[in-house]
Amino acid sequence: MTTERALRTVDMHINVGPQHPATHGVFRMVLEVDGERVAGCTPYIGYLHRGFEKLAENEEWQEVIIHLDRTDYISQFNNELCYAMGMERLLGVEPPERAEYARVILAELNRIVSHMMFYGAFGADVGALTPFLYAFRERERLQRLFEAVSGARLMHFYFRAGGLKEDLPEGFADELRRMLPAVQHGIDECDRLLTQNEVFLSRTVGVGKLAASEAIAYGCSGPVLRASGVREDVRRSDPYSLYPTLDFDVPVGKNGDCFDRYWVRLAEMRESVRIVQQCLDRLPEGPIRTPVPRYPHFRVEPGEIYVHTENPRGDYGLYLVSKGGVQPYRVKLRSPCFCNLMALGPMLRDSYLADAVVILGSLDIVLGEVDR
Amino acid sequence: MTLPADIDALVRLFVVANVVLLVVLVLIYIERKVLAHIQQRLGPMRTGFHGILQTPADAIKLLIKEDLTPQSADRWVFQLAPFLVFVPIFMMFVTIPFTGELVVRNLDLGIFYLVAFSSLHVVGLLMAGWGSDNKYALLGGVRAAAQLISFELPLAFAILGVVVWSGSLNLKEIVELQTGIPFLLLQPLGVLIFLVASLAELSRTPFDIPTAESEVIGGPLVEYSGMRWSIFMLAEYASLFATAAIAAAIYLGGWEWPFAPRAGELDGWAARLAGVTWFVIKTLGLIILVFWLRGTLPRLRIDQLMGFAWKMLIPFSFINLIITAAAVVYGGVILLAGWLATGGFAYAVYIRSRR
Amino acid sequence: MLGVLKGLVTTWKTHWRAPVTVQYPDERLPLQPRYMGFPGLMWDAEHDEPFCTGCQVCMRYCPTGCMFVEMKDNPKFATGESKRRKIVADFTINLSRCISCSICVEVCNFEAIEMTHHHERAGYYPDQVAGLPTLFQMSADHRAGVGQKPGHETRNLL
Amino acid sequence: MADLDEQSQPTPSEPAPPARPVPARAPAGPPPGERTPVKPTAQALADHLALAWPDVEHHARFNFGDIELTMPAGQLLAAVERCRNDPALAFDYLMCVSGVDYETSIEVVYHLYSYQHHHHLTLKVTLADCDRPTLDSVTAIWPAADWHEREAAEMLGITFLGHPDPRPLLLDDDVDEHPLRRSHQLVAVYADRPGIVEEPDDD
Repeated sequence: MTTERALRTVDMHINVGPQHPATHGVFRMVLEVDGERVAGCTPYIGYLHRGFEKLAENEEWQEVIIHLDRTDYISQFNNELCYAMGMERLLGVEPPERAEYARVILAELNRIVSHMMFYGAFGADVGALTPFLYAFRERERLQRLFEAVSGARLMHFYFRAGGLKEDLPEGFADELRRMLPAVQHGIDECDRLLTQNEVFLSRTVGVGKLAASEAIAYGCSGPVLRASGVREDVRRSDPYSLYPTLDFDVPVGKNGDCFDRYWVRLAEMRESVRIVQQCLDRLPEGPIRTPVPRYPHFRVEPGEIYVHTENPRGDYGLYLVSKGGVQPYRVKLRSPCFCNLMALGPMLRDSYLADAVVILGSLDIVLGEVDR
Repeated sequence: MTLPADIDALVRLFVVANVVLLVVLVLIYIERKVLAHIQQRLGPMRTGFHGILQTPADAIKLLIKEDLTPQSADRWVFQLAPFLVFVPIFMMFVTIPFTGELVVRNLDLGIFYLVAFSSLHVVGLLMAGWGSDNKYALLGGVRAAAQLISFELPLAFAILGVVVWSGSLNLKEIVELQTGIPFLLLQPLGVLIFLVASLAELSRTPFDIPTAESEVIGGPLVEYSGMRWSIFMLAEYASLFATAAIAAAIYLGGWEWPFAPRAGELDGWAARLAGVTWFVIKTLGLIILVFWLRGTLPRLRIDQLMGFAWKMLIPFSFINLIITAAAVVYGGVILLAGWLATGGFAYAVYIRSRR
Repeated sequence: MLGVLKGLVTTWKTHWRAPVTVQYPDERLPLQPRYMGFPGLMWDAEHDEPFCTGCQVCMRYCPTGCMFVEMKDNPKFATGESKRRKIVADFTINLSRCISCSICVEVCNFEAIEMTHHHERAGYYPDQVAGLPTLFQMSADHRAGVGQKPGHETRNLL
Repeated sequence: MADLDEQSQPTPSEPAPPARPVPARAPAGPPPGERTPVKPTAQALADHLALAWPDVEHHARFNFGDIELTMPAGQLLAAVERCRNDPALAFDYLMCVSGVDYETSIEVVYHLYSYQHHHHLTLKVTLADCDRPTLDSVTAIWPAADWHEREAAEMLGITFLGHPDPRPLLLDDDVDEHPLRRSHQLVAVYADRPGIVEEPDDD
């Protein structure tokens, strides 16, 4: 009896974040650990809450785009595309063909940029220094292109209802055509550095398994869901923009572990390059904006719409309610990271402390979008 | 001119101590530059020519920084820990030979002495982890204890292979046996195990688990600042230098191989200079290999690391020892089996990672 | 071991490539022509007065509320030198708050404000406010450096 | 921003903005959502619902090609259970739970999707009591509703009955307002004008 009491152990609570190098921003979780083993996890979010939905109710329809840039601040073009599509459907206008192509090109390039960010951060999570720098080297190429297109490296404010802010810069297509092999090469190099590395494999294979049924139950989407073996992509299942006419595959994992989530994203980058290549070959000349009323007169008819796109992080949905004014009545963002993060608890079951970091990294959260 | 033995030892110790400090500064600079270039960066560029004064500047900054002790820390344990890490590592330099003559004391039990001292600094790390009164530090300290003690065994057994083959624990004699063929070629499995185990002993990537940045944010060092932190860093790089020097001596032929001065060809200072140059080149090559690995590899997990030590390295180091012992008895050809065993080791690593 | 070796070869190869980073304040990567830094006010050289009439539309649309604008009667209108009845009296932008979103440029009816290439305005004070002279100077610098025409096509597209 | 507009109306002497052609509005008629053709999957779903749901009180309409059901709060649990478990519906993916404050009532909107049948459904519940809106939690059916409901609870003040973990999610624990209510006013951001600090700089 006495020995039992003397040997009784108490689980230790570790506060990870919001200022922890591995929490990808200001996410905080309290881990209950028994030695190195994680017994429980309580996530806390909201450190980056800016009230985007309230701000959107107080701003004009088109102005809201700048706030959308700042939700998922790594895949801005995709966010803008989602909102612009929502406005267009409510307005009943179609963007011109050139604008559609430009949007798809930029959104797919943004997917590469975003997955590169994942690659780098994930490398840092498993303890490698170099992937981060390689990823940023590759990102930089595309960021400079984005700067040439929209004038900003991150907060683009480039897609509008009915088209684009302005035409693509001169020589954009040629520049991108020149750049694509380099991008492809960069992806291959990142692949070579990490994918077959035994240390990396032993850290990721079989870690943080998420069964398909669980992933669906928690509303996971994007690469997290696909890694669990569900072939589901909004670009295919609820097609929008040009995606029905484009030829691309949806990579799917088998085990739903961290390695599969990594591999799916790596494969998606290659698919994005393919999509961009196809769009570049078909990029037409022509107008880039369907005329819509200018700012004091920009009104959207009463109605409501749920519009969603396949963002790098998953199913990015916007529920827009219009009451016919110059401002949206309600904007609700269904943020993919927010939903993916709900699955963190079940994924952390029976993992190690070091795995907790890797699993969180494999979800690829952006706190700007989780907290909004 | 010969000094009295005691004075001579003190002078040599003084020289070695300063050389170690200088080498640590240089090593930090080299590490930053090597990592930077691996990552297509420039690294330190501003202080002096190509940032060459960056490390001295950092050292001065660390020295004049406030030395903080957390209020709830176990004061004595916390403040003593850095010295308990540094002193054993520094003691190793007593018997590390730079050439046959440039050594503080060439001990007959040199290797025994080195192995003994290289396992002592774990006490300091454990004290740092406990004394900081920080959960991350505690985890890091416990990780350090587990890791360092486990990897002592394969490290010692790998070195035993050399000892058995050469029949001596004296570093100078071991080096002099390598004028023809370095032990690198005779003990391939031993070299591999030694490298892996000493990476783990040094807590370098991929085994930097006790101080893992993304998990336990620096582990035992998390609460240290200023002077005490810099002593930890000093100890880390000094032990890196010591380990590389030992490896260069026992596996790469130290100052002898491949251009051992034939009798009468070189003598006096020229021979010493050539010897030191060879030694430094080999040591530096090994150190750069460590930096290169750091720039390439991710980090293992603690349970995988322990499994690796107990299930892979120790059995294979036994195999190495058995092969070497057999070679001593039945003839050197048997050493070729070491190469086969190395292949088997590589294959086992491959299989393990895919489980 | 093969994967580790593959990684080592990759890092070895990149080691010999030229670094991609630059020494920032000494060396800068070129900005793209469309780059949006902080907004500056343009100067109407023809009438020797600003284009801005102080109508406050940018101030109303600014999502961070970093602008403050005041309007006054234009003395040159009385003498017939200018057609602008009103002119800007005061214009301040809190650059610590500005998010370089270009909404002010797009809502301006007089094409009086533009996004300059100035972006290095980090300072020690939480309220780093630029007044009229600074804003004119920023625009003039930008124009001298890049030579964008006042009628750059990005305006008035919101 | 509407009220701010009135406060800072430009003075009448401001030159009128140059007239620009305003494109013709879309022709008047049904709301935009009903002009979009109905998706085939949605039509099939509507047929099934008309047959199989006579006991659930609901109002159905098509919005942007997808079917949308409005029902009173009491019907929700029965409806969602059927949505989840009816093999012809099999809505396994709860995409989004949104709360909308319409000032006279509060609406909670569920966007559903089925991975099996690839069809969408929008469920709407209207809560008439704006002071104490109360609704059953659907977390037992879709774990995905967990955080969505916590968010709606703190942002709009809706009480979700049976929610396993009703702590605030994004806001501080001591915030007692509900920011996404229409009655919650944003503070005008430029109410106080900062003093001018002209920095001594090189340009």
